[in-house]
Amino acid sequence: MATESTTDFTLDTAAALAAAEDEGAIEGKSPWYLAWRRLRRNYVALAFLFVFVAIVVLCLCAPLYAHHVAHTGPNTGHLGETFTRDGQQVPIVSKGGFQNGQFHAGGIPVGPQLWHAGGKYVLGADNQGRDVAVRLLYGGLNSLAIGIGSAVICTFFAMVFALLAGYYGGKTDWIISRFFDLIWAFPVLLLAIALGTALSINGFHHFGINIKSGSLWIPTLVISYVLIPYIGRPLRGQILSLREKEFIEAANSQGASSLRVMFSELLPNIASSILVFFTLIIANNILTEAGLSFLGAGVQPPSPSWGTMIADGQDRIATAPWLAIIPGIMIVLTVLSLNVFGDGLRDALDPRAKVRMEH
Amino acid sequence: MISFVIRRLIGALLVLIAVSFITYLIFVKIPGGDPAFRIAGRTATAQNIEDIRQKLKLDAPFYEQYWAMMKSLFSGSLVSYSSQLNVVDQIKAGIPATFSLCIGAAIIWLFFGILVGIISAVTAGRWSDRVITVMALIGISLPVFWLGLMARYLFAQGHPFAFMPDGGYVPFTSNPWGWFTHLLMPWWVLAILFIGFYGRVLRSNILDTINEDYVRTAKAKGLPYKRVMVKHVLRNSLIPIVTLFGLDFAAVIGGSAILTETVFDLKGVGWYAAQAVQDLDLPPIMGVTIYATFFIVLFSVVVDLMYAWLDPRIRPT
Amino acid sequence: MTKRSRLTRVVGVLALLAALAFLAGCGGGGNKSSSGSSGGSSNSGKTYPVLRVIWDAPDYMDPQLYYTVAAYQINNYVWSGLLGYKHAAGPAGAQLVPYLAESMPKISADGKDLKFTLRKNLHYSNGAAVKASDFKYSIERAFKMDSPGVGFFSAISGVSGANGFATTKKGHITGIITNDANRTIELKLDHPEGDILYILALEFAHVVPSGTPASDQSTHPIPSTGPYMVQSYQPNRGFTLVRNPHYNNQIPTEPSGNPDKVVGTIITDPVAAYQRVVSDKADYDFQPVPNDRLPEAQSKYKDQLRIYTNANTYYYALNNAIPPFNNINARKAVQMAIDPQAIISGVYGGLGRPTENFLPPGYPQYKKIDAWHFDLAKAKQLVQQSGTAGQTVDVYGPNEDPSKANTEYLAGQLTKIGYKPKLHLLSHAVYFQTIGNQATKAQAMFTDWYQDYPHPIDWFDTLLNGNRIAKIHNNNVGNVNVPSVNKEIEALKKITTLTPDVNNRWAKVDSDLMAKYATTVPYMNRSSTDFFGSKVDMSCYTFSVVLYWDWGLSCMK
Amino acid sequence: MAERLIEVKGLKVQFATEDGIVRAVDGVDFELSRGQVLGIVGESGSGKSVTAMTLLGLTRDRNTRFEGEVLYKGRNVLGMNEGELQEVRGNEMSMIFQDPMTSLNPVYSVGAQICEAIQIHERADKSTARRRAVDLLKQVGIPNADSRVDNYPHEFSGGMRQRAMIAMALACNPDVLIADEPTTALDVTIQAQIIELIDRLKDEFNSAVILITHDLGVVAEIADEIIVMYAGRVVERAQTRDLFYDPQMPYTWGLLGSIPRLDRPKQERLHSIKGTPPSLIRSPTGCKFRPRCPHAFDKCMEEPPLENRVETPGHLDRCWLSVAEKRQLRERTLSGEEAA
Repeated sequence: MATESTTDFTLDTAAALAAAEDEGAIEGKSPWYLAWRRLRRNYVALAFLFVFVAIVVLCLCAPLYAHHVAHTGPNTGHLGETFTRDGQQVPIVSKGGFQNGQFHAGGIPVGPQLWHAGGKYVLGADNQGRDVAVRLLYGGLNSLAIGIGSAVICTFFAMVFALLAGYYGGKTDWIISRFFDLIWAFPVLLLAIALGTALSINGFHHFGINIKSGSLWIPTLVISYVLIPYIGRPLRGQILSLREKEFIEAANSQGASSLRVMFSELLPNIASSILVFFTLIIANNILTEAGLSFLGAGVQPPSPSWGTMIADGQDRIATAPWLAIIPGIMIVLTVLSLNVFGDGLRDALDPRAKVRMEH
Repeated sequence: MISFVIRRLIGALLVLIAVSFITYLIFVKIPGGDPAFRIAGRTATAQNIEDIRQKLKLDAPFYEQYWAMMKSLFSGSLVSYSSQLNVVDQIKAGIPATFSLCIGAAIIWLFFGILVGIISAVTAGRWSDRVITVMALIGISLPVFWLGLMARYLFAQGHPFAFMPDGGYVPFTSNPWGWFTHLLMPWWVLAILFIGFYGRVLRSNILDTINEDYVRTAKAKGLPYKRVMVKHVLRNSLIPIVTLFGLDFAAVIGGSAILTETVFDLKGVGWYAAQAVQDLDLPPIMGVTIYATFFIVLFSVVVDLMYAWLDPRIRPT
Repeated sequence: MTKRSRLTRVVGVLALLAALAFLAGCGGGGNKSSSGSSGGSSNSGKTYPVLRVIWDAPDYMDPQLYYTVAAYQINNYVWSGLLGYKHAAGPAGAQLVPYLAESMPKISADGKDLKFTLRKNLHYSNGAAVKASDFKYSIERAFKMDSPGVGFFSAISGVSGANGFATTKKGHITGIITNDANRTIELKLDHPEGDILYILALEFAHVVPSGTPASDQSTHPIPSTGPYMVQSYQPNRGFTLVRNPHYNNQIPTEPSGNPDKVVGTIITDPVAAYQRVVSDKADYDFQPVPNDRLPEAQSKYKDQLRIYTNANTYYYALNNAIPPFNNINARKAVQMAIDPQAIISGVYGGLGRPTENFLPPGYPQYKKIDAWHFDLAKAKQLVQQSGTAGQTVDVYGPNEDPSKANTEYLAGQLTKIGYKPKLHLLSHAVYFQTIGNQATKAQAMFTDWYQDYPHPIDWFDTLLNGNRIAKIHNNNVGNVNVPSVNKEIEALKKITTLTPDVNNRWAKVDSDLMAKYATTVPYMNRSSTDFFGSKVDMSCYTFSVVLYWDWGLSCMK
Repeated sequence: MAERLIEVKGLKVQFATEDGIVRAVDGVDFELSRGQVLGIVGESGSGKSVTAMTLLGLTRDRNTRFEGEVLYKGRNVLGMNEGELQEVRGNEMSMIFQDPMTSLNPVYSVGAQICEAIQIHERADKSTARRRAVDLLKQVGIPNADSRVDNYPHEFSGGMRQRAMIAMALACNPDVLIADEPTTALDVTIQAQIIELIDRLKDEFNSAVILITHDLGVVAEIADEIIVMYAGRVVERAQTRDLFYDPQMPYTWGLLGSIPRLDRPKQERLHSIKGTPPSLIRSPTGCKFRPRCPHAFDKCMEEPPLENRVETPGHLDRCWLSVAEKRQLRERTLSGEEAA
């Protein structure tokens, strides 16, 4: 009977190795390579990644489109003007008012012209005679900038807080956890709207930071601030469990500095989670931005964003439904593509993933 | 157990105080928003404004003002700056609409979320799963206010397909059928995101749980498939859903339904909050924030207790 | 979302203050009218069970506090003052008649003493008798509540000064002497106040029972004296008015009203409000028909739609005190850069009439100005000439549509003529405080003005008199300050009789300020809508300049 | 001859995965009679657990294909429908799993989980089932079984959990008890107790046992016959005595070499079998063990059949080396000369 010293069973090591991957062909390949291999086969995820990239590229082309195709800026109104369609002069926004004492309702902007007006008003005009296509692209630029920007900031701070809390534990962990709890306890949307509205009046001018009232930084920072615990909490949990693992102790016992342990030992191990969170939180933030802008607490006029465009369009939904429909479709498409891709990414990085967004 | 609850409740109280204080700080320095001037109106005399300033202790240090505001809030005498309506009364008046909306939507999203999650998990990989996955992903990608706008436009506003009443809230007590029909669209609009979300979470929970050793044990015991699925897989997969549900429900009750209420003109607490923020009206903002935070911390305690009840491993002894 | 401007009466009430001195002579026009004439017009007495209205949220349902149209229009049949307005269509509706008072007051020769006698057998809706001392109590209640209306009462003896009631709020106002037995009320003034009769018709002077708590009673309806009483009020939700059981036609000058009951549902979303009326769930839409639905309303429901233009002017204020708009060419350029027709069509769906006058049409002093026309090229050229091209301009406006879109239009046009506008859109809660503060240094502003009282002083003295520029709470937001015109306004203020010559001088003030000195950019008199359900008999439609749509005179098919 | 309970003939189990077909079990034959203990030994991935689970139909899936036969009392388990399988599972054949930590449902009490099988298979009412559960817990040596029956798995120690698992497995008096690595997760002293317990209960319940392990030491005491599996194949099969005293496969030597033994010189470090188990998708040609075998020669490019090569009948192996060569090389290997 084997009753002594069985800790060194070397077959176990072999078994562990075998259990890691059943496949001889991919022995020794890095997990990133494996993930990439899995992702490469997920055509749906790749297709949606392509959709997202296409949207980003399109929006980046906004200035080119505005200059060379539509010949108008995103905030340039054309009330009272006309344009040429098939040789005819068409008012951009229909005329209304009193003629000979008779009242005529007006103010209906022209609908999508596609290419009938030589690149003008491809997607129609809004109630101020602005080119919807141009605003859509610039609005997309703003929405994406806020979505991605706040995702970067949010993920970065969540990561730093999680690393500090998870690595140092004790008091540091306690303080950071209570900070997370506090933001968590706030009614998030209410907090975001309150902050967005308060800051949009005069901007933020404290602690040597100066942000002007119309700045995109306001919604970006507001969104990233309120969402920090949503990523920070799960990351902290992961780090806490990692800390118990031997290789961290090994690194510690070899006298590695805290920074080294954090960044070269802990960080790579949560990198895949961070990547997935990052993708999904962009989607989430684009939705949040749209909601804030819809309530007037996000992007400030005249700058467009998809949310403000929907808000502006809702007053014209019966006579000019495209004003609200088109930016909505853009949001859905963008968010959907990020969600599908993020999903695929998660499946690829960790087939039995525990990484999950708590929204 | 009791000490656990007491500890959590004390923690919750501290959080409430902190949240209210931070909210106060955010709004106390709003430029141009002198409440005395707003109450007095544009015809006010200097005397008038001075009286109001004293009544509201507007010249006192901000912590005293904060304390005065909290005192009047909890004694139920806090009034709004822009209308002098009692804040607590107004929140109370919004509760029927908000609760009707949130409870109805919660029932829908819980039922359909679980249904969708189960169907797609047990048919994982088949077409039904794929269709559900696609629908769920679209569901979580829809901006709720846009969905509401489209629903209203298509189904309620004199549009050819219109068959629903357009916005507004009808109290259950005055007309139960009207209450139901007016809420049907908002319920679904609010629920759709959650259905997609819960369906996906439950699906992956079930798929994770199906691979658990104890499910294999249950099968090896010779239990029928249904019993294995219900008693072992579903029972365990639903535990995280309960947590999620508690927190989400608290959030929507606590004002996350702002967008839905605004779009459908439901005058609930969320709508009141949105108005207050637009009016930069501090007392109702404070009131609603505390109301919302109360539900959030309350439900987080409830969720902890539920969790302990559902999962014996974390039951405090 | 469109809202009927809340400023409508708020600013108008302020204008009254300004008009005090002037109105000494002409305000008492009510004296001449027969006090016995019943408000009953032809459609009086066509009673019906219930009127269902969609309404905007009233600010208060307490007479000493409310001042928005939403509250005023519904409550003028509830509480009453000693005097009130005649219920008649058109300008005749501006005439004062005795309500709770038996007749118009006896005014002493020096104008400092007014004597009223209450009608006999007046009762509140709870059955209690109306006492003369209740009037005194009501005025004092306004002071105790810090009501926004107390400024109007400053001329009454014992109100002003260090020991005045406004400061101490103790004891009683010495200038109001009442005798319950004889039903007499005597009002003593520190100085003659030509406007005092109009002030006594204001809601702030409406009579409530003695002992009514000196705090907002909106949700605990105060017993009324008019034909109706508030049965219930749920803020932001709705209200119900029913007939006052103790009315007994006690105010013969006021119609007793046709509906037996008024059920008001408060819907702030104009689309939802419109939809309710379209689907016949309500009989009247207080909210303006949204631009989006106007074409439909006009084609499908033409008979149910009424469009009116009341006395208002929408104008852009340009800060005359600081660059670039201290330069007249720069201001002229803005005038030419604005296309009123474009704003009216695009922003207001056609609901408006272009103007270049500051005074709205219909005033005897109105003389149409035709000094400029929309010409961007010329405007641009003027900006170049003025040497202000390329300067930054801080543009201010409210953050809600349509004012928001309107302000965006202004900013857009400023860009087109060579400025660099920076847009500041603010919550209505802080908008006027902000632009009324010199420290803001707003350079171009959205603003509008609704008349509450038909006199040019209401317009030129309050809004454009350079002598009245203030550091904060400034109503002359454009800091318009033309010394010669200031002098003329001050002179005209003292003239009490409006002769054609005086009217011409006012018209010249208008054209000087608008055309010669181009101080301001008026562009529109805005129109609004009354929209009715299909069951409403439109032949009874009565629109008065003071009361707007007179719902008490409405009737059903 | 005792009653023949199980007969496995030419069993093959294949899983279709995204990377290709995994041949987890690739031709396995054995028999089991009442009262007998069969040991199946091999590294992880050798197919021993898949074989065991297939006996209970637990490997059934859309992506799984089976060949061969698994006869239980003459009935083919592979051909049974779900209902028939459920009758067999737990009732006639039951299984003890490797990790008692995760194999018990954390949200039900231990008693409830034991009762479940009894209630299903014997249609017993709740109180009867509970009494049985308490008795079973006593039989497997849980102290205070009366009160512990209501405890949750996390309130049990590792050894007690495994005892509870055993109680659960024995709840319906099964004919065959399959123990899949029942001791791996436990510490050494507990391991011995559990093995003894299984041995004792086998006699009490008059059943047969299949004991699956990667550790030859575990089966040495109680198994009657041992099958050594490698890459889904049986590579050696013998009576326990024969396997220990005359092992034929170099792979078996490796397994034996990793057991510390008192009758051999003490080594600094137990030696291991170099390399990793082969891919089950693209398995090596010829002898599957060839890439890791220190004694491989050119003939090994062809796979040897499972044959009786030694004097003892019924001792089968898959190795081309002659018996004499093997015995010589084996001595050197096990004495440590060729180690490392």
